[in-house]
Amino acid sequence: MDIISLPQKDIKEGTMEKIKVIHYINQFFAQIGGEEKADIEPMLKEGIVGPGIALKSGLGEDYEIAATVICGDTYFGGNIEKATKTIIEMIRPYKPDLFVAGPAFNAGRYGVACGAIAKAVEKEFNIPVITGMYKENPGADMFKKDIYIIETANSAADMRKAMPKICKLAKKLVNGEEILSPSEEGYLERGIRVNYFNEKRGSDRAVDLILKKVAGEPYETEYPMPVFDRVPPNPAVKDISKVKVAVVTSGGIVPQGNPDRIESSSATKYGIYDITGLNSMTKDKFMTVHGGYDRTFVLENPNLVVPLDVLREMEKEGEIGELANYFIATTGTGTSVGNAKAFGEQFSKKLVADGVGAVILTST
Amino acid sequence: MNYLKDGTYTDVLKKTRDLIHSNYKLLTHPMSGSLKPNQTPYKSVIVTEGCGRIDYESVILIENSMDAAYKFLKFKKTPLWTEKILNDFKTVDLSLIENVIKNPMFNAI
Amino acid sequence: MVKEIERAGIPVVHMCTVVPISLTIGANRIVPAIGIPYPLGDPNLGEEKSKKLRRSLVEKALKALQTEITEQTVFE
Amino acid sequence: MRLELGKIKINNVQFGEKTEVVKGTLYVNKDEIIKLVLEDDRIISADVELARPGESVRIAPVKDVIEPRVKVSGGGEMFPGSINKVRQVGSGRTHALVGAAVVTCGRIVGFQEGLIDMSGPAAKYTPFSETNNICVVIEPAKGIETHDYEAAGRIAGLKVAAYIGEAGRNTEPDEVVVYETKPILEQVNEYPGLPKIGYVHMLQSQGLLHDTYYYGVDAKLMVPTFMYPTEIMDGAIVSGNCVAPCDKVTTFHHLNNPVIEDLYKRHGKDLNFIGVILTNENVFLADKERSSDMTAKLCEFLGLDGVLITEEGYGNPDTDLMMNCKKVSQKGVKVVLITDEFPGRDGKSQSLADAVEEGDALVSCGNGNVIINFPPMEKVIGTLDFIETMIGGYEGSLKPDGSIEAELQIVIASTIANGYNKLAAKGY
Repeated sequence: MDIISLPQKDIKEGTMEKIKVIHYINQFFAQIGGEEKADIEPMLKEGIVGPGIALKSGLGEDYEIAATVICGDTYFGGNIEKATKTIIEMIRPYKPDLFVAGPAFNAGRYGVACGAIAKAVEKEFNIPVITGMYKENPGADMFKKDIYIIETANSAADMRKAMPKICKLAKKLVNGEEILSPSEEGYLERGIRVNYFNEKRGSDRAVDLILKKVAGEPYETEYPMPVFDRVPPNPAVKDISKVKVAVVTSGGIVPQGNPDRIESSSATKYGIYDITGLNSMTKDKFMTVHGGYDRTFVLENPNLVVPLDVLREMEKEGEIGELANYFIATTGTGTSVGNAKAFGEQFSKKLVADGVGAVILTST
Repeated sequence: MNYLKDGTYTDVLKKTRDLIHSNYKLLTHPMSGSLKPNQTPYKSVIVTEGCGRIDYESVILIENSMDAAYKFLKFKKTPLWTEKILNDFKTVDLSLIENVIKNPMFNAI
Repeated sequence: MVKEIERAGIPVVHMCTVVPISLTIGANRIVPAIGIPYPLGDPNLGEEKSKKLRRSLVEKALKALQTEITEQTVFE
Repeated sequence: MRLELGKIKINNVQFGEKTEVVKGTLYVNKDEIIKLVLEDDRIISADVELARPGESVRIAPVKDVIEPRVKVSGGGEMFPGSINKVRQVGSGRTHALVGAAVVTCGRIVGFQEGLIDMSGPAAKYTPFSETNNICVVIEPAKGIETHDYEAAGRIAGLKVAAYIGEAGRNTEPDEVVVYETKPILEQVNEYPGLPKIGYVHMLQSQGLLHDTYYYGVDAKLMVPTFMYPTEIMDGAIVSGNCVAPCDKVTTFHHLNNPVIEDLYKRHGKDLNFIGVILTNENVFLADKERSSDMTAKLCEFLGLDGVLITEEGYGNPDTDLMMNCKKVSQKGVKVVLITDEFPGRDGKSQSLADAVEEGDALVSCGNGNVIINFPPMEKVIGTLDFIETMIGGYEGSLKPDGSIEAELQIVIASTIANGYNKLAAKGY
């Protein structure tokens, strides 16, 4: 199927001098459908669709929304590389000057898609890209370092407020104007440390800070340490002999040949690997790509990281209800496991959908 | 005494990490000295055998140090220094580690 | 990663060697593993004993999953 | 302990027959300075050059910077244990030639040190573009060992600063500031309603070119101790560190420690400044444990409500900084950290090599990895031969026209981690 719909007329015609914008939205905002339509493949429509109206009015007369790309969230999430490539080729003939994705608000997969496609477009065409989402959207943490993400509220009801902020920053990016701090422009902090001259010297500010801290008043650090947030523990499993158990590992265990090309440290992706019918992690089928330790022992016996041999026994003995027919693997040293928030969210959805009731996470 | 003749700064850290993973404990900081990992080609680290278990603090220190080293090397590789400068780096590395060995406490631990 | 699994509502046990890191990253149920080059087992003991050790660790992990806790807990 | 610091404002420096201060101009006798420096046979030649604010001058490579001071009364001499007898200082009266600075330059080793621009866009990053600088350019004797030469250079700078400081002995100061900290029980009772604040001053102490001296004691050999804040103003602490230019705490910065100054400014108004705890930054991990334990113990013992902690350097010292932060916090004492940042060229990586949850109040002294451009200067004091091997420099840093492209960390004291400057970094 040819999913690349080329423009029907010379795209230059009628759009002379205007700044060309491509807008990316999902199936929901394109009013195609909700979850049941989330698997639609990328398509391109000329001109404005859905929230593009607000985008158009915010950007003003000098801008023209040349086309809108629509893609289902599930399709994008499951086919990131393919979907990205397709969309890049779809918009290439338009020679866009600006790419706007979303905003995605609190929709997780939509947020990830907006971030991923915006980042890819920036890399491919070297043009300004922008999106918007709620700060707890997993796409925010994943992409805020790479692109500008305007912070929105957690529902689409915020569209009226969010779009003008997106337009304002987008115009500054197009015009090459100086981008001010996150609080001034409304984007999520990208974690880029930029120098400036404060009115007071550092020691003076430190005295202010200690006096506030000692007095029990609110105070703000100038450099936040890596976040150490907490999630309360879930209730215990009532009876593990009736529950489906899955294994997740950060120990980098993958099938021989590493089909998903998982990186050897601080991986940016994960793999889901089938173990149907296997009674043990044999060294001819599995290996580790982890670069963070001496791998000799684990290469010899991958059960040392994914304890399939004993879990299968326990499944047969009825000690556990059932073992999931796959395990999930990524690579991380101890500390960076904490950063793998975004894909943790993704695969947790799958675990829930597959009825997994308990997880054993192994790390080296 | 383990001398990585053709090794790099990160090779020393990796070797140190592997030792720590087999129950060695760090005695000196892996990033001793203010020289950044992409400046000096010389690095000495002292570890000791046998607390019979993994030393957590050593693991965390070495991981942080490796992260930091890769960060610097990503942006700029260690230059190929002249013999004279290499000697200076050697002198400083030796001085850092000598001060530890000379410490009367060192042999007691 | 461990927090995201927990957040999704699935009880999770973290089997890891460096407990302080596990505490730092916010795991709630923690079972200490044997060593970094061989977390679940000890090849130096020979295959049979190593596997036995692995089984006892996994049993400990399952027990942790079936234990009610209110804060981060290390199951030694 | 009570110190009157007489500030003699210097707004110009000239060569003269006699080393003296006349109406805000400091005259220095070049020959006498050279003679003084050459007393040490480890130094084979020396020269003196002057650099004033606004001039088209670049100074490199810089070893140390020292403010000329003289002890007028109260016992002891400047820099006790380094160039004068070990004797308690910090009381009585001291005169400082504010606006003047002795800058020692010349190569020590092949990679260290940094530069000072007296004008142009890079001048704003270093406090020494605003001082009238007496630059002492030294050359080592052949075959001399690095340790010896470092010591010779350090001593030479201190001697010259003390010699020039003498010119202020009988000069009427423009301003006299009185600093006083009393013995602990009296001090606590003096302002019972105010929070008791202390300062944990971490001294660089890792080894050659990474050393600091307290009354002549190598800081890596000491255990944490208490210091009256005024002691430092008489040169009780001397820098022997010349490895990372940007966060180097020069002897000038010890004499003019900004944390001590700013705590005194609010002393008796918003807070009760109890004193300074000196500790070190050793490479030996057992030393780190011991020093941080003792630092926390002293904070507790002194009954402090809060402390400011400063460090010198990156990497290894970050571990000491975090250990101090954690252990002092665990004693129930509130902590604020002051440090600079190295988040990589793109500014996106972790700024520090270590982190603890307790480090929730930190003041930033700027990002040392930022690349800046230095236009050519008409005059160079010292040499630009080592620019590309200096920290912050790299292959191709020095352009044929004498301009330089390098990381900010090449500039002396540009991101000094004690809060002396206004430079800071924030998240974008």
